[in-house]
Amino acid sequence: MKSKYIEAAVYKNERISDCVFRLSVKGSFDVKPGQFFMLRAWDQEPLLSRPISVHDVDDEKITFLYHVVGRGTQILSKLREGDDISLTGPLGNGFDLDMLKGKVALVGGGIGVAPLNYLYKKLSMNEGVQVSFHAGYRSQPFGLECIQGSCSLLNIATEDACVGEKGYIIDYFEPKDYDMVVCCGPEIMMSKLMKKCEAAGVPILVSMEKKMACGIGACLVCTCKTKDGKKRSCADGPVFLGSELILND
Amino acid sequence: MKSKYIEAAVYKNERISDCVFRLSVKGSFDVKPGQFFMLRAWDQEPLLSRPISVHDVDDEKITFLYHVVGRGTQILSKLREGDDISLTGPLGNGFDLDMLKGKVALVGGGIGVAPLNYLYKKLSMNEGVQVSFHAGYRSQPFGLECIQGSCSLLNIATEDACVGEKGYIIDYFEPKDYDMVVCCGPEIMMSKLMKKCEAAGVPILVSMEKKMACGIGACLVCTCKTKDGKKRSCADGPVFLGSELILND
Amino acid sequence: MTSVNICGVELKNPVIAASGTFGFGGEFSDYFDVSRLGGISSKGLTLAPKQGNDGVRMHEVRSGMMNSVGLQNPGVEAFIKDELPQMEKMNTAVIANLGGSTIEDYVKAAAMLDKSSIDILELNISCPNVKEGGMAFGIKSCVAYEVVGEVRKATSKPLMVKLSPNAEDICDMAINCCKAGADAISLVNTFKGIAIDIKSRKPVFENISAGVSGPAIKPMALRMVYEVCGCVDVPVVGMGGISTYEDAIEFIMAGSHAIQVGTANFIKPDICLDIIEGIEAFMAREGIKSLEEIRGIIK
Amino acid sequence: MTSVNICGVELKNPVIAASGTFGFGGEFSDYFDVSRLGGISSKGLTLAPKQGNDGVRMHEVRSGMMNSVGLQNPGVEAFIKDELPQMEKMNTAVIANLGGSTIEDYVKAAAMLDKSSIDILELNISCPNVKEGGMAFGIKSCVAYEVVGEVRKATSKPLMVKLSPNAEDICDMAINCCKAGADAISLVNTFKGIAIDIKSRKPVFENISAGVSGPAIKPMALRMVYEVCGCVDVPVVGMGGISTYEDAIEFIMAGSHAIQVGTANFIKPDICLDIIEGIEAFMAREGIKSLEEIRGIIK
Ligand SMILES: Cc1cc2nc3c(=O)[nH]c(=O)nc-3n(C[C@H](O)[C@H](O)[C@H](O)COP(=O)(O)OP(=O)(O)OC[C@H]3O[C@@H](n4cnc5c(N)ncnc54)[C@H](O)[C@@H]3O)c2cc1C
Ligand SMILES: Cc1cc2nc3c(=O)[nH]c(=O)nc-3n(C[C@H](O)[C@H](O)[C@H](O)COP(=O)(O)OP(=O)(O)OC[C@H]3O[C@@H](n4cnc5c(N)ncnc54)[C@H](O)[C@@H]3O)c2cc1C
Ligand SMILES: Cc1cc2nc3c(=O)[nH]c(=O)nc-3n(C[C@H](O)[C@H](O)[C@H](O)COP(=O)(O)O)c2cc1C
Ligand SMILES: Cc1cc2nc3c(=O)[nH]c(=O)nc-3n(C[C@H](O)[C@H](O)[C@H](O)COP(=O)(O)O)c2cc1C
Ligand code: FES
Ligand code: FES
Repeated sequence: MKSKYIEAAVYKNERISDCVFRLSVKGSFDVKPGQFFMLRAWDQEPLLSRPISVHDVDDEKITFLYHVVGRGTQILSKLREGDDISLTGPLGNGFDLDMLKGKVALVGGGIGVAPLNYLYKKLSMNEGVQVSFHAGYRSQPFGLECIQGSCSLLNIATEDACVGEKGYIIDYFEPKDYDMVVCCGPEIMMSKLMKKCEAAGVPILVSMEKKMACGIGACLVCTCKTKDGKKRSCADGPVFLGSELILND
Repeated sequence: MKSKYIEAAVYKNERISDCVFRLSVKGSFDVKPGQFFMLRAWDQEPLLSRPISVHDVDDEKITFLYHVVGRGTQILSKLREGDDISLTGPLGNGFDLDMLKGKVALVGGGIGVAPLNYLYKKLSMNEGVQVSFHAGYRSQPFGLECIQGSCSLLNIATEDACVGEKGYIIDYFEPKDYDMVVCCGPEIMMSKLMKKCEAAGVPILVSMEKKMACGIGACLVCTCKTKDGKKRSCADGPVFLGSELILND
Repeated sequence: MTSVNICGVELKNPVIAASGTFGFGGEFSDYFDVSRLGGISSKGLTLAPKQGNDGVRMHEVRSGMMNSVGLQNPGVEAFIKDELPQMEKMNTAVIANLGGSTIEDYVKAAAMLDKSSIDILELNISCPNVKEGGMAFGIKSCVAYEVVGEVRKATSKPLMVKLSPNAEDICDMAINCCKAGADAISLVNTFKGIAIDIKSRKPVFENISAGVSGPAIKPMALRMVYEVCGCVDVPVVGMGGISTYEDAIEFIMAGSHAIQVGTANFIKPDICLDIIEGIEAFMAREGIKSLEEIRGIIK
Repeated sequence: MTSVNICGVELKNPVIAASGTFGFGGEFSDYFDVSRLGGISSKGLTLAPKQGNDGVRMHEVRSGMMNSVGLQNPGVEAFIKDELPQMEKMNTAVIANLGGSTIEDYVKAAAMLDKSSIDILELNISCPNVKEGGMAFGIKSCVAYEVVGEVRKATSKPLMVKLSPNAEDICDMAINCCKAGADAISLVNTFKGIAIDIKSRKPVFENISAGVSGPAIKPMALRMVYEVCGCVDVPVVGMGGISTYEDAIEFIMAGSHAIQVGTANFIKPDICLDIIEGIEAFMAREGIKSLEEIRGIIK
């Protein structure tokens, strides 16, 4: 789908846990899992739009899952049905579904499950793919709409042990059983998992979150270091092969 | 009443004509007619709060009447019941009721009727005062809640002749019949009426609208020229005797 | 412990209300206990009373405002007689902000203030709104050197020189002011800007340019404060767009001993109190005992 | 008639996409017909390819942003080979923005571009993000004079020199660039600012300072453009915080022949089109036949 700038109306915006909201916008969207939109529901301030991944898409709407962390997401959280919102997208490369064959593990940390939900939905339609889902949270889980009740293997860990194992999900996750790992979460989590996968010789795809200005590949503020030089996480990513990336940590 | 900074909740906000809204805020306020509040219903942008006159006060709420002209008033116009709003005030000198004795004419132009409504209400409680009301509008009249049905003499002029006389209200107004004239409206209207009053030897009070930053007398950006030097329209005004003022043109 | 010492004057805390935005303090006492402030810098004074500029004096811009007040003030004599007694009672450091358009006027006014009870003399060499002189003192450091040196001779009060961000070279300017005898440096004053009314096809302000202040200028102001802190040894009082305690901490981490809050006073009349309490809470949270621990820490 | 002529090059309209904010144009063709633009200024080029700065490259501030990209670009050779052919097809004026850290590099790169099909060479003497050299060229006018003079010798393309707002004296700078052979002046580049992460107690950017752009800088940028228009005879291309057609008209009324739109492209990808259409509508409403009628009208 060609990326567009769209002015639309909020379909629904609901709090689903302490600081996490789910926002839907009416319309028909053709999007790859792992792609994102630049959202804007304000006029002047903050200056920039906010990159948010696609959490789900159906025939009549697109859904985002977001964590309220600052001014932009705070404004999003106050949206009510019918309010104006603008979207630029879909943006980014998204996950390459052709790479995801055999036994695939999706590993999400916190709000990182947002894009994995839609990836799961797409993958589970493909034959020859067995998907398992591994999600870590600080406390109460969220964002598993497409997964819960459908996924044959769902592991959850929470730091406060309120659901599932106690602690970090990657401590309960063993890459070697899989053909491919996909991870989206805090950079420190992705970096640790990349090492684990490297050691196990299992390829991993990660979705990078860098601060963005344009979101469309023009300004070069969102680059990450790869073995092939600096790449734009908005246009060349956000999905990168772990083996390409050079993370600081 | 000592001026305060108050965080309050919107009681009601309704459109009453094309670009004119009426906003009420719950609370108990002790305010003189002609005083104003600095209103703010946004966080960062625009930077400054907006000065709005008191349109009405009753036991449980304060009411403002405002014209949507730019970004600040636009944000005000979107407020819904229960939304946050902050008010600093009451500010300014207000009308000196003791000066308003005998036959008093209140002359308002457009949104300039806003403070006169409350002035009328207060004056009409005083004995020995006969108040007449003269209001000019571009088109449909508004803001006459306390006046209509109560005021023995109400003259209206509209530029499109939709109600009352056609044209400008001051062209239908003759100061010489009155002991005192009070005017609030565009500067050009006040300036013309001041000249008319001067010629007729009738004293006039006008309410000045200058751009304000602090609203409380500290920054000196809102001064107007008087025979006694520059005075702050927020703290020394907004109400001035016409004979004090030196208007341009 | 939020207290700080600026050229021998002990401030309760580093938050000073900036000149021209806080009148002589009285206007704000309805809204909060102004004795909570570290200090108040008076409306800019001049030797003779001034009526200030004609025409539009204020224009709002994105995250900021422009002003062209032009140093309207009652003059130093009336200040000492009518305003200072009240300011003294406010139980906070009293800073007299002094502007001028000739060296003679500066010196005469400084000599008068020297005999008054003010705590600090803040020499404004930067007001861009007075046509003659006002601007020039703050642009070229050799000119600043001269006026600061003369004022230095006229007063034994702690002398804080307030720099303009429009200076050609802010570090050179600060160094020269110190050489000429400044006990402290404050910066920044407003940035020179213009605005045009496209309907009338005329500049908004009669003087064409006016001074830009508010959050919009913060990144530039902070940079200048950081640079000046790196090149002088006297205490630096930073300002420019501070509207939250986080902003204040940034200026302190850049090296400021104290900070001033200007335009933000117009956002919420008791914002200085929010900033003071925010700094206190931040220090408690981060286990900071004295602001010295974080002052200039980014260096 | 929105068309304007900048040093012999006819632009359809005065709206140019600013360097570093519009890539090489291709990224925006999904969102609007980029041939509607007056011109596109390329991402800043250098002789050799550059990977740009490490660490955080962007930080949002009130009504603006700070960037520290550090001239990441494929180098002039790759630009000519891989990017220019596409840019040519965009049917708008192609401006090559050239940065550098030594005079030799500038001259070599200019000579290569001289043989290419670009319409205008925009010499960026102002990028504050490259540690060595980049800053200095844009601060002192004598240094600028030298580099502009050398580049002038290396090219017969129309030469537009882009000034930094951090210059000591913006008029003196513009005058010197013209003396050295500039056919046009563009300004402003980003303002030098800093930001501090108070949690980590470190500067946000590895280079400590970074460039501030966006609506926050508009009043200062407009002032500088106005001043430069008053002291040089060549066409001036103004920019700095333009995000609406009203902003663009202000810059034109201050004397700009054309304007550039930078950071605002990130607010809405087709904002340049809004600005172009806004200018057209304004001209129609006000009965303005040619922008010449209002250019510099406030003087
Ligand atoms: C490709 C991509 C996809 C994302 N998908 C999601 C998602 O589905 N759900 C979700 O909750 N969040 C997502 N994020 C993170 C989200 O963009 C930030 O949380 C959001 O921008 C914060 O804005 P704010 O104004 O609330 O916070 P502030 O902290 O006030 O923002 C300040 C600045 O930092 C940037 N910023 C802050 N946090 C981040 C971050 N984690 N990543 C990138 N930039 C950041 C903002 O965009 C802004 O420019 C994604 C980020 C990227 C890059
Ligand atoms: C003492 C006083 C009482 C007022 N009472 C009322 C009232 O009861 N109802 C009402 O509708 N309006 C009233 N006004 C005018 C009102 O303040 C402005 O219409 C409002 O500030 C416009 O803000 P904006 O953001 O919508 O417009 P913008 O044009 O975007 O505002 C830009 C700037 O100009 C200032 N400004 C714009 N118009 C005026 C104006 N007419 N007077 C003063 N400043 C202005 C704004 O405060 C702001 O700083 C009053 C003004 C003053 C000074
Ligand atoms: C309305 C107004 C009046 C000012 N008057 C003075 C003054 O008289 N003397 C002075 O030194 N600075 C004056 N300033 C500058 C402020 O003290 C301060 O240096 C500047 O506004 C930057 O800080 P801010 O962004 O916090 O406002 C004035 C600023 C404003 C907004
Ligand atoms: C991300 C970014 C990258 C930039 N890169 C360049 C560059 O390579 N060369 C240049 O001359 N200017 C560069 N600039 C400066 C802009 O072209 C422009 O001069 C400046 O941002 C001010 O305009 P604005 O406020 O409209 O953005 C860059 C600006 C931004 C925001
Ligand atoms: S955000 Fe502009 S290139 Fe990625
Ligand atoms: S608005 Fe500040 S003195 Fe009147």
